[in-house]
Amino acid sequence: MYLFTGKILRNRQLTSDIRHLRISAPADFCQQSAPGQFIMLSCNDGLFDPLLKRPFGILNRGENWFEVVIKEVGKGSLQLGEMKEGAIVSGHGPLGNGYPEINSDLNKDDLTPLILVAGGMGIASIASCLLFSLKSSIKAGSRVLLYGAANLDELLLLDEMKESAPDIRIETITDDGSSGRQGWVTELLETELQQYPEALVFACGPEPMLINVQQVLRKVSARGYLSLENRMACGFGVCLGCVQDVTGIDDDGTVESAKVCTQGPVFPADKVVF
Amino acid sequence: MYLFTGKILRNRQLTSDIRHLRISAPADFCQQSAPGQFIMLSCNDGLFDPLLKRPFGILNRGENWFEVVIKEVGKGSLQLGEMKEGAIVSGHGPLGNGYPEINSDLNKDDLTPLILVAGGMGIASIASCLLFSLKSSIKAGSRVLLYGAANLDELLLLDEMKESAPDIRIETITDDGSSGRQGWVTELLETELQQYPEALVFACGPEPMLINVQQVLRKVSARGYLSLENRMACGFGVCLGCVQDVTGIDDDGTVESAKVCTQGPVFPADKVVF
Amino acid sequence: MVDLRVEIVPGLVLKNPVLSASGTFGYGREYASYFDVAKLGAVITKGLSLKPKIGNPGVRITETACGMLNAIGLENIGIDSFLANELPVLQNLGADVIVNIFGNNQNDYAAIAAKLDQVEGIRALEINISCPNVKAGGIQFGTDPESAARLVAAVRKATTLPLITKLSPNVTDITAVARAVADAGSDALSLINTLLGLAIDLENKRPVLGNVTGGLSGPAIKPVALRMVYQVVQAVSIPVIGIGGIASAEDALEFLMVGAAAIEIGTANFINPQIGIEIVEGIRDYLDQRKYLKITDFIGCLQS
Amino acid sequence: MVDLRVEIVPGLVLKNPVLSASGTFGYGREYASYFDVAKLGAVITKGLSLKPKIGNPGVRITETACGMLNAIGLENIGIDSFLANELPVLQNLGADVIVNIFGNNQNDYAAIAAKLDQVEGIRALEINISCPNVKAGGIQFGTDPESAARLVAAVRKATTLPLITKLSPNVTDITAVARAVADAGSDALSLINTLLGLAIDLENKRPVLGNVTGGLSGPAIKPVALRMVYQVVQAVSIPVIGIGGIASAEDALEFLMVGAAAIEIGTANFINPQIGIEIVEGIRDYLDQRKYLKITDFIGCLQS
Ligand SMILES: Cc1cc2nc3c(=O)[nH]c(=O)nc-3n(C[C@H](O)[C@H](O)[C@H](O)COP(=O)(O)OP(=O)(O)OC[C@H]3O[C@@H](n4cnc5c(N)ncnc54)[C@H](O)[C@@H]3O)c2cc1C
Ligand SMILES: Cc1cc2nc3c(=O)[nH]c(=O)nc-3n(C[C@H](O)[C@H](O)[C@H](O)COP(=O)(O)OP(=O)(O)OC[C@H]3O[C@@H](n4cnc5c(N)ncnc54)[C@H](O)[C@@H]3O)c2cc1C
Ligand SMILES: Cc1cc2nc3c(=O)[nH]c(=O)nc-3n(C[C@H](O)[C@H](O)[C@H](O)COP(=O)(O)O)c2cc1C
Ligand SMILES: Cc1cc2nc3c(=O)[nH]c(=O)nc-3n(C[C@H](O)[C@H](O)[C@H](O)COP(=O)(O)O)c2cc1C
Ligand code: FES
Ligand code: FES
Repeated sequence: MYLFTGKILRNRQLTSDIRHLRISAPADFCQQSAPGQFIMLSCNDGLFDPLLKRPFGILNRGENWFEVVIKEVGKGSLQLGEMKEGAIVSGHGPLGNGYPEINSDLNKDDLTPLILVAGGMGIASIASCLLFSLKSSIKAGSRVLLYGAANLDELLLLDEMKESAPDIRIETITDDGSSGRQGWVTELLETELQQYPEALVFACGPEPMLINVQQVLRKVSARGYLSLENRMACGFGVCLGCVQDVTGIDDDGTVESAKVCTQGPVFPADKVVF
Repeated sequence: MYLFTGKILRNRQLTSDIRHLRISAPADFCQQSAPGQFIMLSCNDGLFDPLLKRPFGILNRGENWFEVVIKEVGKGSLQLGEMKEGAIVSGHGPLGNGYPEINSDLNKDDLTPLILVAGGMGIASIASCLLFSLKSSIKAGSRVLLYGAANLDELLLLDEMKESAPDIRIETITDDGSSGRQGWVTELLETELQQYPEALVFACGPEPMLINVQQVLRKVSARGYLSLENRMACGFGVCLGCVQDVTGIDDDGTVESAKVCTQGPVFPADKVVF
Repeated sequence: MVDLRVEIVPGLVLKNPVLSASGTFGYGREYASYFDVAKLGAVITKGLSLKPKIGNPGVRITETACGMLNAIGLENIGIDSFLANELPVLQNLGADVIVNIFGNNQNDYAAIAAKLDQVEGIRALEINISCPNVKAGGIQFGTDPESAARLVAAVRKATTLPLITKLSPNVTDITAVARAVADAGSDALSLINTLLGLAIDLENKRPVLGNVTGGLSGPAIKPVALRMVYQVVQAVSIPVIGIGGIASAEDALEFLMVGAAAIEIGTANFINPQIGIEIVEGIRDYLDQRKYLKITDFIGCLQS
Repeated sequence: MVDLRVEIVPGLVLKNPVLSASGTFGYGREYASYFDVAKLGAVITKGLSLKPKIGNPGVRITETACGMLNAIGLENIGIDSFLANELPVLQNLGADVIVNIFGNNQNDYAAIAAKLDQVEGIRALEINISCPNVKAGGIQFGTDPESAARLVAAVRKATTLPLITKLSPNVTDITAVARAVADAGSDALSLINTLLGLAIDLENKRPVLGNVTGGLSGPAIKPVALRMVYQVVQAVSIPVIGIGGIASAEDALEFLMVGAAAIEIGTANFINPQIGIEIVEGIRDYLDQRKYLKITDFIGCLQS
């Protein structure tokens, strides 16, 4: 974990309220960041409104920079999203446990099929798998991104993901039918799991979607991981603000509470008790 | 009085902690601003730290802009001083009563000699007389600026003032002797008043200096005005936070409290009770 | 368009629930350059006493994190000057006027209430029993249910005007004081006044404020204010007016949702002199968009 | 270089006056990745109870203006697990450990105090009689001087460890509680715990927090905390530890100037995990620059 200040290197507007930022960072931080991990960010050093840092998924990283996508929903994300190039941010990360590492050796035949499921801003977490780990390990057909959003405009980062992982199959679905079918992304998941029942599923999105994903996985006894976004004060396990009921972390099946920030944000799908 | 948002048109660094800002403003605001008046400024709309607007003297104004000099002493002035071109500020003004209008008809022979006295950041208020009202009404000799500061570097806006009022005589004095004599600006005032006992004096600077100016004026029974800088919450007369003891506002000589924001910041020197 | 009228006391119907908090709105006239103050539910005056009061010496205000401390010390022009010079101005402006009063002792309170009893153009009295900045002026009444009740009963006898008692947050159990003054005949309650606080001037090794301590107001105190309004609304059956850190229509709506019959805007007036009217309009827009016909359908709509 | 040592209780000398506030420092180990926690005056643990406690359901934290509300509900691993799994880690790290305790009733408090009495490596107990988020856990003790005194007397009997009693700010007169627990045998006091507050989720028409109300902490409460420390320092002769909104060395110095013997850092730890050590160093630099030889010469140096 690193505490550092970085500079805004790029601030690209994706939609009216979504920004794609590239921020400078120490090489060690970049190296250690893994898909599904997150960073706590603030940009008002010395002032107390907003007070707490805000958690954002680490979307991508290079040698001396990382990227985030920020949807402006309140004062913290607004302030971060409106930063100009050259502005300074404080960062704390990489935090949490990301997605499990998967077999990415293309030469092996038993490459597990992988289904990535993103709903809305959940893409920030899911895209990290494509942008900085699976890059070259996609086998046509066996790996797919199912991506649901409100409408065509809200489907983010499609070009970046295709460029980074050209062989990924992407299926979109929207609330209003403006891209792909009209419907929920979990409908796509059901179809996909019929074809690849042995697939591993990574999902991130709003809680109702995750609940749905969990049900779909249970129905067909598929394996998967959910990335949660509980409210966080600290992000590193000391405030107990972000806890989520889970079963059997100690493998005895009883319900206990886990810290999403340090034991998650990615949890085995069957352990999360919504 | 206007409530408006303006854009930073220019931000020039005068010293390590003093900035000279030009900010866009409605024409009416600019027209109505007079030397010695002030404006309340903030630049963090929607956030509450800093909470209150901060008062700054209106240094200069054009058709659609005004200028301030800001010394960065705390979080509010720091935030304002660090604003980049294009950033947005909220303004409220012009507020208060500036310096009295003086005879500026050069053709008249009885032009009252005027002595301007500035200590430190008091120049922000005093310079406004030279930058936007006396411009062309300086008769050589009869009008002088006495300007004291910590050192040479802290003597601000000299070029601007000379350009705007070429005939003004400027005498400087510094704490360390790096420009002009070493000493207090009130020493210069005493000398000057010996020569022009009938002069009118405008003074702005830290309270100890103003107390001194008041004493000097009393000693020779000279007329003058002091511009005060009490802490302000509202700036327009509703919080009673900025009051100053004064005598005889109602001309009966009893001590009462005046609101510096609306009854000042410029007061007849003999009325202020320190 | 949604009907914003609220009835604070039988007979005291305000055109909307947005009032100015005492001590943050002068005597009203300063705001007339910024908006039509007649459009507020009511203007509540700076706290007034029988005689003029000069307030505290030294530094009176200082900013804190998302708040400010004040120790004005209830400086005011006195009730006579108010009636002669300020009330007519407010009436000319068309404002609905509520007069905030305080005294050194029970008799003072009763005397000023009696004096205002038959005055044309005063809609109600707000009794300040909670100013933390002066020994007189309330705090000693405001923190003890029995003294508070005695005071309110005395004022009650002295006037037929609707009485709003303004409560102090510096207490263990605000519902106890609330119940006591309700029982003593207060028609409504307003809360909270400021929290007692201190700021230190590190370099000069002394308190920033001339009065040492001061009253904390502004957004910083909103969570405490909301909690107390929530508690008091459940504890009494008279209307409660919410105060504390309100700086937007959303803030105001939160207090109304919790059950406040109206709200007062304090510190936010200093930052934006037009905030009063902006909040009236913001509330209207919010409720219109959600198809409310009357604001009273919204008040108290918190689910639990 | 200035001597930063402070004696909290005869025999309890801390290397400096900067402590971590309970509930904001976990059990200490998480911070070891950020700085050497042995460099703090002491690490105060999350509040511990006899049995593990699962805390409150639903949303537990929410940000407010310059502050935050929490309703964690005293979730903790229980004293046995602490002694078995956490205390050894803290000791390995070289930290001076103060254990914060609470119970459902007086017997619980006494039992946990007795249990810790002879444990190696515990420097003192901090008794939480002021958590606003659970019925048990103190608030009912913390707001009434007599119950508070009875509780402290019971704990006093159960242990020979130095006792620090942590006071609630949600009271009319904090000096009354302070005096009562001092008389009952508390060796020192710490204050303030959180102010009780409420946040509303406007769109969903319900309180944000699962527990409805929560405890307000952070810079927003600093003025209230400073005021209470100022009052209590004058009211009792035992040492007072200042807590509330401390986020910089200057903040810490203000509390020390007012007379606090030490300070605790809470919410600020969340924003900057290294703030503890930065404040230790900031205090040292400040006092060195001003040529203080010992910090005890600075403590209480406020002029009035
Ligand atoms: C592990 C994790 C990863 C995330 N990744 C991203 C991302 O890549 N891109 C992105 O746009 N958003 C992401 N979010 C959500 C993002 O943190 C919130 O949108 C943001 O904190 C809102 O802050 P605000 O000040 O704008 O809103 P406010 O409503 O003003 O925030 C108030 C408080 O609530 C918290 N909060 C509010 N909404 C959320 C939320 N949906 N989730 C968690 N906390 C919330 C804030 O952190 C803050 O403490 C992530 C959240 C988590 C927990
Ligand atoms: C009428 C008037 C005109 C002024 N003109 C200028 C100017 O042209 N240029 C300039 O640099 N400064 C000027 N000042 C001083 C300027 O307002 C303060 O330096 C500034 O408010 C400090 O704010 P801060 O947030 O940086 O400091 P902080 O110390 O964080 O401020 C905390 C609070 O104290 C008040 N405060 C702090 N220092 C002062 C001070 N010296 N005077 C008044 N209030 C203070 C702030 O306004 C704020 O409310 C003027 C003050 C007044 C009253
Ligand atoms: C500068 C100032 C002066 C005040 N004067 C009075 C007063 O005279 N009488 C009174 O009842 N309350 C007074 N108050 C308290 C406010 O009316 C209000 O209760 C308090 O500020 C909390 O609201 P806010 O957070 O919106 O400011 C004053 C507050 C401030 C900031
Ligand atoms: C998330 C959180 C959890 C807390 N848990 C405890 C606790 O278990 N025991 C306790 O005595 N105080 C607890 N507190 C109170 C703090 O120790 C401290 O008194 C309070 O937060 C004020 O200090 P601050 O403003 O620096 O945060 C907690 C505070 C927070 C924010
Ligand atoms: S966010 Fe603090 S413990 Fe997870
Ligand atoms: S600053 Fe408010 S009355 Fe002058």
